Amino acid sequence: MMRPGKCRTRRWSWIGALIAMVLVAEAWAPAISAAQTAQPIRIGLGMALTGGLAANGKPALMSMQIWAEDVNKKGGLLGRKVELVYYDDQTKPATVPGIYTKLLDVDKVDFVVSGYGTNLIAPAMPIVMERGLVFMGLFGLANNEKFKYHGYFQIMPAGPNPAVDWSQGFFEIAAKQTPKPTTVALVGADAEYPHNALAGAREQVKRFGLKIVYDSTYPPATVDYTPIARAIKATNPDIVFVASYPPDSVGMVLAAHEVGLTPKLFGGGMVGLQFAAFMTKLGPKLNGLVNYDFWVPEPTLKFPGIEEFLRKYQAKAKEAGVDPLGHYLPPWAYAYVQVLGQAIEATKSLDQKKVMEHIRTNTFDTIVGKVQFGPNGEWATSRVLQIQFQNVTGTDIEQFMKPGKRVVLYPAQWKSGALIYPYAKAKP
Amino acid sequence: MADPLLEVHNVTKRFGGFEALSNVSLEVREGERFGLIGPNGSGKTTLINCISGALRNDGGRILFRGTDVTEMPAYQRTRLGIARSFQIPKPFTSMTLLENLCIPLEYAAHARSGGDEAAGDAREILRLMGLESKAHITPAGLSQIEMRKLELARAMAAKPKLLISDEAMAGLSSAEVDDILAILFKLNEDGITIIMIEHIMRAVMRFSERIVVFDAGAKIAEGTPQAIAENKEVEKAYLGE
Amino acid sequence: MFSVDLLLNAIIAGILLGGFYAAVSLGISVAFGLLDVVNIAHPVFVILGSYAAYAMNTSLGLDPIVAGLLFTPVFFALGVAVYRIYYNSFEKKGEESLRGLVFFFGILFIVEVVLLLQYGVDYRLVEAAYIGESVHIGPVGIAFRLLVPCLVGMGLTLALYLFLSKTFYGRAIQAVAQDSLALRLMGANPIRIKTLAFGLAIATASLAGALLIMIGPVEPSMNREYIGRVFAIAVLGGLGNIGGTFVAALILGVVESLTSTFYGPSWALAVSFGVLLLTLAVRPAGLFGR
Amino acid sequence: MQRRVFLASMLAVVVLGALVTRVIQNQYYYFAAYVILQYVVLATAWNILGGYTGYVNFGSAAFFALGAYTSVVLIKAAAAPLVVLVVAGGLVSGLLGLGIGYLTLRLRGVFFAIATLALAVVLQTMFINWEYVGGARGIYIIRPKTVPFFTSYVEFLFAVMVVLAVVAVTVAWWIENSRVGRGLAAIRDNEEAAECMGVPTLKLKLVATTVSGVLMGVAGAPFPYYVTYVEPSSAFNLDYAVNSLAMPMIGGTTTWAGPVLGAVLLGTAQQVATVTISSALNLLIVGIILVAFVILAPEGIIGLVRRVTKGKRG
Repeated sequence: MMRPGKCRTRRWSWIGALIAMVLVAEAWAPAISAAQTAQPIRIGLGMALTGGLAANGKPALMSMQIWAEDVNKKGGLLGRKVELVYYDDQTKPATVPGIYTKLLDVDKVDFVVSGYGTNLIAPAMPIVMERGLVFMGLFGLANNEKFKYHGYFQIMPAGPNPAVDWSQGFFEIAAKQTPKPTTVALVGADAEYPHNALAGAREQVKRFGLKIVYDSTYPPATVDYTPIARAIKATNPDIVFVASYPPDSVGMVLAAHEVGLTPKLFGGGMVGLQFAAFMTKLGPKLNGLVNYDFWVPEPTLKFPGIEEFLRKYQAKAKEAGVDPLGHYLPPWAYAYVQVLGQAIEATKSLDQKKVMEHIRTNTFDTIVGKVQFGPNGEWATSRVLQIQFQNVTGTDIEQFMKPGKRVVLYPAQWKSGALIYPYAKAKP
Repeated sequence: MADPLLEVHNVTKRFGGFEALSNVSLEVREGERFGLIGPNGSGKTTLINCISGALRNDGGRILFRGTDVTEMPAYQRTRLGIARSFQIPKPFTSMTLLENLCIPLEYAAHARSGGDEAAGDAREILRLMGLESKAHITPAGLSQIEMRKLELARAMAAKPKLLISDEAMAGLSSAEVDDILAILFKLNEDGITIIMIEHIMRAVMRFSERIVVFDAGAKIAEGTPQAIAENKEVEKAYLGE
Repeated sequence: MFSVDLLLNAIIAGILLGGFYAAVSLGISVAFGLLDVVNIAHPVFVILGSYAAYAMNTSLGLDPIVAGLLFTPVFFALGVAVYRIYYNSFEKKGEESLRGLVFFFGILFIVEVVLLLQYGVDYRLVEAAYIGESVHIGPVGIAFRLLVPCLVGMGLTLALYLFLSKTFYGRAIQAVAQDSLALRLMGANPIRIKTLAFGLAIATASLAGALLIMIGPVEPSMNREYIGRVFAIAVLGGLGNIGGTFVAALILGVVESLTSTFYGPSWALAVSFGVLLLTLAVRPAGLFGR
Repeated sequence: MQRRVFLASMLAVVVLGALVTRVIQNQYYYFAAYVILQYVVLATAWNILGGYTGYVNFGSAAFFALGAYTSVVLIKAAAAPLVVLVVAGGLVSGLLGLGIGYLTLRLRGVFFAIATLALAVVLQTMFINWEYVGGARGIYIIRPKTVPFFTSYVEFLFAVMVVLAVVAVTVAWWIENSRVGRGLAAIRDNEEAAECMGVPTLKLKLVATTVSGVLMGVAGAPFPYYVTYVEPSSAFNLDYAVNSLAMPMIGGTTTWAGPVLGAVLLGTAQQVATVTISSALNLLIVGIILVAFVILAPEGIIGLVRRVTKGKRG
């Protein structure tokens, strides 16, 4: 209450609270370091278990836990059990510095790996760099471009030049068709990934000598995508490249279907169409769509261990209420700790420098195939797949567990089928 | 005759298409007890709002002590010496009565005189109003009559030359009306000019030296209480035809 | 790339979108406009409606609209309960403005988290035969996914309008907005009337939620995207004015649609909020204010 | 006397902050304390407008982000030192504050709150489309490797936040105990009556919105160095709007101590929750505490304490 004149209020000093806070914080530390005597190898991370990216974060964490179980069943690493120490970063970059310093300074973990996504990897980078730690990254797009840190290794197979390599396959496929498509529409959400993907696509357009007839972005909160689809249709492009997040991927597919937007090639960078929830809801409307992916159950991509992993994952997923297929992120979340584990085993050491050196110079056999990192910590060569949805019938989930529905078109090494061209021909 | 303290020249106020005041002129002399009456919606409160600065008039001029205040924001008019009470009391609810009075003392009275002993002055005014014992409670604990007194007390704390009392007695008992009247008489004796807006005829007639009658946004009569009481126009305005 | 076809389609799409916006905003218009209850948690109730429709759709294969209608009594009861707490804790004490606002902020979080714990963060969708299909009339294409919500929104607007203007309780609600004393003289208990009206406002969220999940995927924290938009519409339409709210919803829908067709979708949201800011600055009572 | 005690304790906080950096090596505490202190500044800033003046700002995130993005521009264009960033961030957000101050001419209560919400959306859209500061893609801000007098940059950021928090609290304290603060309280209680009692309401509201804006901008200015990667959705996160409103409500809105207490308690609770219970419960905590407080302790903790001590006396 305000009191004018002489009538002033009694005051307290709350500094006490501040001091107490610091003291309490200090008191935690010894308690936790005492727990270290059991001596498992501890791997720390922050993961999005709530917030916007949790739909991916939860399955990712589950996959890492499957890895830890697998390893421990075989006796652990260097004869020691493996333990994951994780905190929920709430999909908020601002929580990340606190989480990683807590992991390192208070929990004193042996290794840290990243959470899921570019935004949540970036804030941890300065911390691991200051300390010279190995840092495995999970699906960050070009995180190391500015930092140029030699201890960072990113598992998503985007390739040495992530933003540009991302759409390489899509445009290469386009270029091979006759008559050669000439006009392109680029559209995507106003967010980090779509903007990067669109920037890469613009370079591809230049490289292949195409012409951009539409280039626009929309806010993630857009409700109705039909005006966008219609505006694109009005420019009559041969190719429509879409870089979108799950809700707008669905919006764009439906809107394109409704307004009759039928370019010769449609898709490219749509996140979300890899998940069971959307594939089963959109069903046959997906037919003909060409989109990026990292792993699909095609015969060309049967790497050792992947089926066993998916079996374990799918059994757990039902209970946890996460993506029941687990084709998109989970194998990679398994693989990035798998690489770390193999490096520890190979060097017989927990020394950051040694492990780092080993990861940089060796190839790893993982459930997602052979992994080799290039100088910037990205995959030495890109393995972004382009797949086409073909012969999707109805909306049952079983069909997506089998080959033939998502046919790999690119890269040639993994190709499992032929493109149905133009887009409209694949429609029922 | 004393100098005019307040001059209202041809004031007009419109709300959208509705003309709430049309071409109103009047004068209030220094030291006068001035009554303003009229049926509901006749524009009395609108005029008060224009004089105090809560509303800007669309046409005409308002002069206070010879200064044109037409374009002046309300708080500056208060500093010049126009203070008002509100028809529906608007106390500062989070503050004690003493603090309520400190606001105008600090912001209006002392902004003028440069004094700074707000609390002492506030106590003095509360004593005058008979609210002394409630100095340290918030307005939530006041009865209706006390609330009206606080409303007047706060206006007085602005140390006005002109006090506008907007229906300070509505809903009060006859004894309470006399109570408020006594206070207003006392203030007038101390040299404060008072404009009283009131529905209680007994009170206006007893208090005012001169009365202006409003109807439908225009002045229809002006004169002594005696003259007004006998005016046919006024009777028509109040009783209809 | 301007063409008459495109313009026509953009306007139609905007109107369709607007009809849906109306359904989402009506509850705010009643709660905020007529009752002076700043229910910023309204959009989270809409999301709750979406999940109710989702649950019915996946388990029983119910049409989302039917599910939405079925759940209106439940939502009505929920609204009554929330208003009871609100009234007893704030309105009765005359402290509603600031603290009431914060109260609803808290409710927003609680509902959001409960949904999160129950359904996780995955986007959810419903199935219905007409989703993804469209009808073409000359150059104009109309998606059922948007046509149905628009029609339901129109129906809801009409129903609410008739209820408020033709029935005793409706008129009592209108009266409570203006003068609860007069209402008491009419022999009605203003608190009962307000409780009824608030229950009704939340009941509309059940249906609006069903429409939302029909248009696109839904996840719990999505409600936040709508807070600004629904208030913009309610304010623009003139508080408590049902017809005005509908027109304002259409205007916002058309503005967004035109912006995203011709200028670039990136600015659609900002333009509609720009319209709101401008309206507030120039005419705070809204376009159709009393 | 009161003044001397207050200023001395503020000075003591700064000295303590400096001492802490000599004693504690564990970086986690700096990051955690930084976040809490940042909320002390934000909550205090919000309270100057919301608590003292009665105008609810839903757009705190916009002011915070504007401070952060001012830093981004200056780092990118001129590699300006942190002191310059803080001053500039404060200035730019202060200007925005002055702007919304003029909005209060026509908009009161809920309308003002909604306008601030709309403002945040418009501003966020602008930054999404402004490629120079990274647009929607975001931008990396590399922390300087070393700073004089501090063993790490994080310690330095922490120290800066200590100073900013002290400055913010001192400003709030000064306003509260000055004529300005009493005028603001009159505006909050009844704006019309305040104006008629000689309070220059517009002028005071402009002071409140500007000071509040400056402090929020100041809180956001070091953010790019804290998080190293700035993109609109994290800089404009609704969290900042919610917390800067919830913290004063929990602590108590009528005194400077309320927001400080609220920020320390809720901020610490959130920090602890982040590293203990890994689930949606964190959000639930904020919601339940908030609802419980507005229903059961509408005057916040400070009010509760007052009620208890009063009860004992009388």
